[in-house]
Amino acid sequence: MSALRLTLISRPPARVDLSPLTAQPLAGRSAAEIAALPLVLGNRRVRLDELFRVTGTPGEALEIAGSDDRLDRIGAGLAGGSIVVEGDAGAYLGQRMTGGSITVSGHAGAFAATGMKGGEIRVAGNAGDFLAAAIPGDHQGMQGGLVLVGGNAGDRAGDRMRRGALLVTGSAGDYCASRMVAGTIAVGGRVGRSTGMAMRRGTVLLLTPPAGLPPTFNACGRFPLTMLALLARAWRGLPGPFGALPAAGLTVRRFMGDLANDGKGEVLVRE
Amino acid sequence: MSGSPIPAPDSAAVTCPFCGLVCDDLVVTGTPDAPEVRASGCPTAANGYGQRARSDGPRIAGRPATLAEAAAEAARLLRGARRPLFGGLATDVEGARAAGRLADRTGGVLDHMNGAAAVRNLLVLQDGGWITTTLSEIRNRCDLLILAGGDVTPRFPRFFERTIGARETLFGDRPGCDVVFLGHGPSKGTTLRGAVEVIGCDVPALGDAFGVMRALLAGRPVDADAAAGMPIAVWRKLVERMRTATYGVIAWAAPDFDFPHAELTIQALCELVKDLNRATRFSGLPLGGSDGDVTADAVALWQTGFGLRAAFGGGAPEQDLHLNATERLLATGEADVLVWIASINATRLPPATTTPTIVLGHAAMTVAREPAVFIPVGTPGVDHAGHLFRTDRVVALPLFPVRSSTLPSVAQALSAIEAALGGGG
Amino acid sequence: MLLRLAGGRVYDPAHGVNGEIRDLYVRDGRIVAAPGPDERVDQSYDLTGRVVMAGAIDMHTHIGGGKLNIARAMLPEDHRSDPRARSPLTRGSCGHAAPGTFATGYRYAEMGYTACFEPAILPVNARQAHLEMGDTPMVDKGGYVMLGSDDFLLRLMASGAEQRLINDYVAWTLHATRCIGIKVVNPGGISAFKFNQRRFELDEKHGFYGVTPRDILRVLSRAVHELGVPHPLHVHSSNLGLPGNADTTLGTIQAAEGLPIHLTHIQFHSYGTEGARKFSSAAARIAEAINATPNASCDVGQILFGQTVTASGDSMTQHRNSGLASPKKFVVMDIECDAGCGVLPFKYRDTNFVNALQWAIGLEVFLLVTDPWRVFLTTDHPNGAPFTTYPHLIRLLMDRTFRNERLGLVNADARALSTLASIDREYSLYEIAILTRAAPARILGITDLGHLGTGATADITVYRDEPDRERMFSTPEYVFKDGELIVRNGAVVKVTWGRYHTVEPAYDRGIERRLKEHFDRYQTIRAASLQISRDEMAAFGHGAEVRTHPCRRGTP
Amino acid sequence: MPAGHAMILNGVAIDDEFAEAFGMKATRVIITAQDLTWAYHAATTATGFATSVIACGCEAGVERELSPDETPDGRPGVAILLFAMSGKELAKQIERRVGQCILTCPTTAAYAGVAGGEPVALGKNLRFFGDGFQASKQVAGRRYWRVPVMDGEFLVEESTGVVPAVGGGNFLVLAETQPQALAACEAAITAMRLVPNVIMPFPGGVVRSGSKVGSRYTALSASTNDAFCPTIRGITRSQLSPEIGAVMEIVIDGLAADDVSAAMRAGIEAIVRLGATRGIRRITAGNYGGKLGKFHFRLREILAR
Repeated sequence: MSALRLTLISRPPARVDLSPLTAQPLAGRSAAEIAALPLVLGNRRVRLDELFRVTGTPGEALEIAGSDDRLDRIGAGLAGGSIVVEGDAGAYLGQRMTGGSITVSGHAGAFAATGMKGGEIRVAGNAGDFLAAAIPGDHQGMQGGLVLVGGNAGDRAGDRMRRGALLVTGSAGDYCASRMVAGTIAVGGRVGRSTGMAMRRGTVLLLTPPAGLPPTFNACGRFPLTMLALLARAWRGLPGPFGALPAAGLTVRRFMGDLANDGKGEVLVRE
Repeated sequence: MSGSPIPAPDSAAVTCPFCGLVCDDLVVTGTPDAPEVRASGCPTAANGYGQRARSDGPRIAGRPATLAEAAAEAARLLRGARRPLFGGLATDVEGARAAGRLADRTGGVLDHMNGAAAVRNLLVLQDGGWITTTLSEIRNRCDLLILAGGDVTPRFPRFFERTIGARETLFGDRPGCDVVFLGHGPSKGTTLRGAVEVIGCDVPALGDAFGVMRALLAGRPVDADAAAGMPIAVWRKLVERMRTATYGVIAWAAPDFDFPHAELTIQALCELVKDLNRATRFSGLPLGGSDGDVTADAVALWQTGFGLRAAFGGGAPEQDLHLNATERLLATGEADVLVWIASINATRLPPATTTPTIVLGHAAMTVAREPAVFIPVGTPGVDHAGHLFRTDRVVALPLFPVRSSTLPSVAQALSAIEAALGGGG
Repeated sequence: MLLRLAGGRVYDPAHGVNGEIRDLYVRDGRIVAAPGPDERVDQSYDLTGRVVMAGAIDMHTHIGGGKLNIARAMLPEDHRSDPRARSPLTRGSCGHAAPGTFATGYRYAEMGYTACFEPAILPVNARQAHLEMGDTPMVDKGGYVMLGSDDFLLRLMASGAEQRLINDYVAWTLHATRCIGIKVVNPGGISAFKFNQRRFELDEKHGFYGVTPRDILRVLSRAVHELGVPHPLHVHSSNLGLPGNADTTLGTIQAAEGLPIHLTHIQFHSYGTEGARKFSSAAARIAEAINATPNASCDVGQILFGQTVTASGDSMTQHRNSGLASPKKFVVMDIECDAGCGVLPFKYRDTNFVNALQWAIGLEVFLLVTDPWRVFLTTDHPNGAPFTTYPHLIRLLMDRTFRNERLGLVNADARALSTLASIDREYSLYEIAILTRAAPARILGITDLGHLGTGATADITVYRDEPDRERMFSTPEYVFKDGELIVRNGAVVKVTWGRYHTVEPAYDRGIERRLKEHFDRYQTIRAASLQISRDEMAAFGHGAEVRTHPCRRGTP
Repeated sequence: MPAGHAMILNGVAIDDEFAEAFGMKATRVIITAQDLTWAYHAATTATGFATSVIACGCEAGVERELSPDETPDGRPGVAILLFAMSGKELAKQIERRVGQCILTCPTTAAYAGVAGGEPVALGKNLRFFGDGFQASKQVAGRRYWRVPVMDGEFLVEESTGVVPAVGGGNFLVLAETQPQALAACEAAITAMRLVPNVIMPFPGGVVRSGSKVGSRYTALSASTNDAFCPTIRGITRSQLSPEIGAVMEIVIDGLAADDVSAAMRAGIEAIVRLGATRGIRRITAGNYGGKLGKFHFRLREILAR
C-alpha cells in the first residue's frame, strides 16, 4: 500500500488552505473522496484534484509533491501519521497539530507550528517569521512537540510560545522569543535584535553569543546547568548541533529577564 | 445608500475630514469651487480644502467614460477576479459600508492605506488590551502629557490646542500641563504653557525604555546603564513623574512607529500604563483616524466581527493581519484586481503595481500610471455629507458638504459598481 | 394582502390569552380583526399544534456601540471559531460572544426575536451605536442613553440646580441621542474612577463633586418620571459583582423613593457574604424586595457557563476585575467627560465556586420573583452569556428536572449553598411569553409590540410544541416581521432592516444655550455635533422608520 | 515441620515452608550528583531509618548504583526504592525524605525511576521552596522543577510513579554459630544486590530480630520470635534443633512477586553454595499461616525453578 501522494499540478493562482485535508484522519477515506475535497481558491471553491494529481492510498502517510509556498495550513490539526512535503510549505504549517510528523524538504512560510501541541515538524530549509508563534488573539504559540529547522528562522520565532522545543540550526531573526511564556528555544547561529523582549518564562539557549540583549535582562553568572543535560539527551541524534550536545550538559552564561514581566525567563549563552 | 442629505445644524462651524482629530469648529468660506479655511484651521485643513479637481469625469484606461460605463468596466474586472483587494479605503462610514458589502459580494479582501500602522495598534488590542482615554478627558484632566515617538503635530496640527491648550478646565484653572517628548521635540512655533522636556531617545528602541520603567515601577533591579540611548536615570525620573501625576497621558501615533514589529513597543507602553493604574490613574491615547482608517476598521468590525485585513473568499470573513496586507498581496500577485479608494487626500496614490486597478480617487488626484478604471469621487465633508470617526474610536462626527458638487460619493460609486455586477448573490 | 395564521395555540399575555386555539389575520404589516365572510384570504398557514407568540423582545442586550466594537476587535479567536458564511440572501459575519451586527440580527431573528434594545449608549458614542444597530438586520432596535457620570450632570447637581434643569438636560439628551430610555451605570462611579476612587458606595460622596450615588439615582429617576418617559430609570447599581452588594441593591431600590426603577442584571447585584468563602446568594432577599416593591422591576443577567466577553460602561468595576480576564486582556477607557467603558473577556466555569453560585443566584431570582411582568429574561448579552443561550435558559426555567440535572454538575460547594434544588417552580409558556414579549413592550411603552391584538405590529413567532423547550425555542418554524415571513425553520428567508424606537419628551430649550456653552468651554466637540437628526438616524438604518413613542408627563 | 520428602542441598535442609508477603506501594527515585560519593550521601540518608513500615513510615533502600549513561542527566547516580503500605503514606514519605535528604545535599538531582503508575509528587510541592523563583521545564514529555539553591539549582522531576509492589518476602538462615549465620547472610546479600527491583531494608540487609505476632504485654502488637531464639531454647516451644546456634533473617521488598522470588533464589543459592561445611544447616521462611498476606513464596518451588 503506497502513501497517498498529492502532486501539485501547477502553482496555484491564489493561496490554498489545505486544512480540510487533515480536518479528519485520512485513513478510511477513499481516494475519490480525497480527490473531491472542496478547497477554497481565492473566492472560488475547487475540487482538490483540480489542483493536485492524486495517487496512492489514503492512510497514515501523506506526501505532497511539488509543493509550493502558497499551500497554507499543511498538516493543520494533524493527530498522527506522517506528512512529507517535497518542496516548500506555505503559512501555518502544522497549525494546532497534536501528533504525528511533518517534514518539509524546502522552506516553510510564516506561523509554522503555531498552536502546535504535539508531534514533530522538521523543516530542512528556512522557516518564515512567527515560527512557533501565536496567531493574533491566540494567547499561546507552540504548546508542545518538537520543531527542528535546518536553516534559519525569521523574526519573532517563539513569540508567546508556551511549551515544547524549537530548535533552529541556523540563525534567528529579530525579537526571537518575544513574549515567550515557557518552553525551550535553541538557536545555533546568530540572533537578531532584542531577543527575549517581554519574555515571561522559558529558556532560550544560544550556541552563538548574541550581539546584545534588552536592558531588562540581568546577568546571573556562569553555570553548568544539569537541566541542559536532560535537553542534550532528549535531542541526541537530531541532525545539526543540538543532536550532538555533550551528554553532561553545557556550561552557560545565564541572563534572566524580561524584568518588565517578572524576569523569570532565561537566555543561556554557551561559553 | 448614503442617505438623504443632512442639513448642517450649525452652518457657521464646519467639520474637517483631513486628519484624525476631525475638528468640528472650522470656519470655511470662499467660493463653492474654492473653499477656504478662515478660522480654526491648520496646514492640513488648508491643504485639504485647497485640493482642486483635475479630473472631469470617470475614465476607462484613460478614455473618458460615464459613471455607468466605468462602473460596468469595474464590474467586469471584479467578476473575473479571484481575490480582489479593496484597498485605500480612505472614505467615510457610508463608503466603508459600501466597500464591505462589495468585498463580501466579490469574495475580496479589505485593507486600508494606513493598514500597516493600524495593525500595530490592533495587534496590541488583540493580544493584551489597554487603558486609554479620549480628547476631552485630556483637555480637562491631564497634568502630564507624554508623546511617545515625538511631536505629533505634523500629523495632527491642532493636537495641543485641542487638548492641553485651554487654561480653563472643568476642574478649575490649569496653569499648564507638563509635556515630555520621547523622540523629536516640538515643531517650530509650537507654544506650550507647561514645562517641556525633550528626551531625544532612539524611538525604535523605546520598547526597551518602557520595559525598564515597568521593571523599576515593580521594584526590580535593573543592571543596564542605558535604554533606548538614554541613561537609566532618565527613565527612572520619568517613571517617577508618571507615578505621581494626577492624570497622566501617554499618546502615540502608530504611523510614527514605522519600524518592524513596532507592536511590541506599543504593547510595552500599554503594559506600563496598566501597571501604573494599579495605584494611580494614567491613560494611553492612540492617535489615528486620518484618511478614515479608524472609520474603515470600525465599520468592518461591527459588520463582520473582524476589522481590516479580512478576506471574504471562503464565504465567511477571515482576518489575517499578515497575509492580507496590501503590500504583500500586491507584491506576490495574489490580489488580481485592486480597488483603490482615496477620497480624502489626493496625494494618496494607488501603490505602483501591475495588478489591474480601479481607482475611486479624489478628483484632484494625478496618477502616475493610468489605471484600468478611474472614477473621481467627492470628499466627505467637502462635496457631500458623511460620517467619520475621530482618533479615539468613540466619537463619530457628521460631515456636511461645503460646496455643491456633482461628484459621486465613494458609496455611490461603489453602489454603481455593485449594481453593474448584476442581480443575485 | 391578507394573511391568515390558522389554528395555532396562541399565547398573548397582554390580552390574557393563554394557549387558546385562534386564527390571526395580518394585513399591511399589522394584525387585523377577523375579516368578513366576503374578504379573500391571500395566504394561509396551517398552524395546528403550533405555539404562537408575538415576536420576542430583548430589552437589555449589548448589540451596538463602541464597547462592543472594542470587544469585537479584541476577540479574533472567538470569531474564528464561529464563522457565518454569506448566502445569496445574507452577509458573511461571525459570532460568538461579540458577533458582527449581521450575525447578531440574523441569529436573533432565527430565535424568534424581532426587537432588541441596547442598554448602554454613551451620549458621545450614540451615533456609533445607532450606526451599528442600523447595520443589524431583521430586528427593531432602540437604546438607553447613559447619564450619571457625565460632568455636565454632576456639575448641575453640585451647583444645586433645580430638578427642572436636570429634567431639561435629560430630555435634551434623549432627543440628541435618539434613545428610548435613560440608563445609569454605577451612578457617579465612572467619574469617581477618573479621580482614582476605586470603590463608590451608595452614600459615599464623590471626591470632587460631593454628590452621592443615591443623589444621582434620586434626580435621574425623578427626571425620567417627570418627563413621562415610559421606561423607568434603568439602573446598573453600584458595587457590581462585590460580595455583600445585596445591601447596596436594596438601598438602590429605596433611592428611587417610590418612583419606578428598573434594576438591570440583578444577578450581579444579589450577593451576600455568608459562608466560608464570604460569598453567598442573597437572591431570596432581593426577590422579596422586588416582590414587595411594585415600582421596581428587574432583568436578571443570567450567567451561563462558557466563554464570553464582558462589556460595560462601568470602568471602575471592569478595572477592578481586570485580573480575572480570560484570556488575559482587557480594555478600560475614560471617555469624553461623559462616561467610560471596560471590556474584558471572561470564561464562566461550572467547576468554579463563584461562577456556579452566580448561575444558581440568577435562576433563584427568576424563580423567586413572583410577578413575571417585573422580571425579564436576559443574560445581559454578552456579559452573562451570549444571547444565543436564551433557549437553554428558557429550558432551565421551564423544566425543573433538567434544571436539577444541571445543578448536579456544578461546583459542589456552590451547590450545597444554593436553595435552587428546593424550588419547584416551572415557568409556563404563558409566563415565558410575558417575560420575553408582553412585559418588555409594556415597560418600554411600546404599545404595538409584544402582543397579538388587533393593531399590533405583526411580529409573530411560531414554534413547534416540543417537550425539549431548548430545541423548541432555538429554531422557530416561522418568524414574521411586519407581517412578512423572515425566518422559516430557524433560517433567514428574507432580510429586513427593522426600525428604531425613540422617545422625545418635551423640554425647555433654554438648556441648549447652557449646553452649547459647556461644550464650547470644556469639550472637544460642539454640542451640535452630538445631536443626531431623525433623518440621519433613518439613513443609519438603511431607510429605517424612526418611531417615536409618546411620553405622558407625570404618569404614575 | 519439614513435611513430605526432604530437600537437602549441599547439606542444607530447605524447609517446605513459604514466606508470606503483602501488597505494598512502591516507587523508585534516581539520585544523581557530581560523583557517586555525593549521590550515596543523599541516597543513604534518604533511605535511612526505613527498615520497617511499623515505625519508620516506609521501607527503603538503595537498589543499585547507576553509571552515567544510565542516568537522565549523564552523571553518576544511585537508584533507591521506597515502599509503604499505602500510596498516601508513600507520598508523605517521599516528600519528607527528598525534601530533607536530597534537596539539601550538594549537587544532587532527583528523578522518577518508575515509568507509568500513579503519579505522586516528587518535586511538585518541594518546588515551593523556591519561593517563586522556581522554574518548570518539560523535556521529552516529562516535567522537571528547577529550584534555585545556594550551590546552583536543585533539579527534581515533578512526580514519580507509584506502582503496586510486594513487601515482606523473607527467609531465615539457621546456622551453627553466629559468625557462620552472618557470613552466610553477607554472601546472600551480595548476590541479592545484583537482582533488580528489590531492596533488603534492614541494616546491611539482615535482620536478627525476627518477630511473631502478639506479645504478653498488651501494649505491644509484636514481640521476639522466641521459637527461633537459641538462647532460650530450653524454656520455650523452640523450633530449633540442638545444632543451631544462631538464626538470621533476610527481608525483601520488591516491585513484583517475581522480583522477590528471584532475590530469594539468588540469596538462598549463595548460602547453599557455602553449604553445611560452613555451618549452614537449614533455611526456612516466616509466615502467618497464609491468612494475612496474599503472596506466598514457597522455598522449594523457588529453588526448583
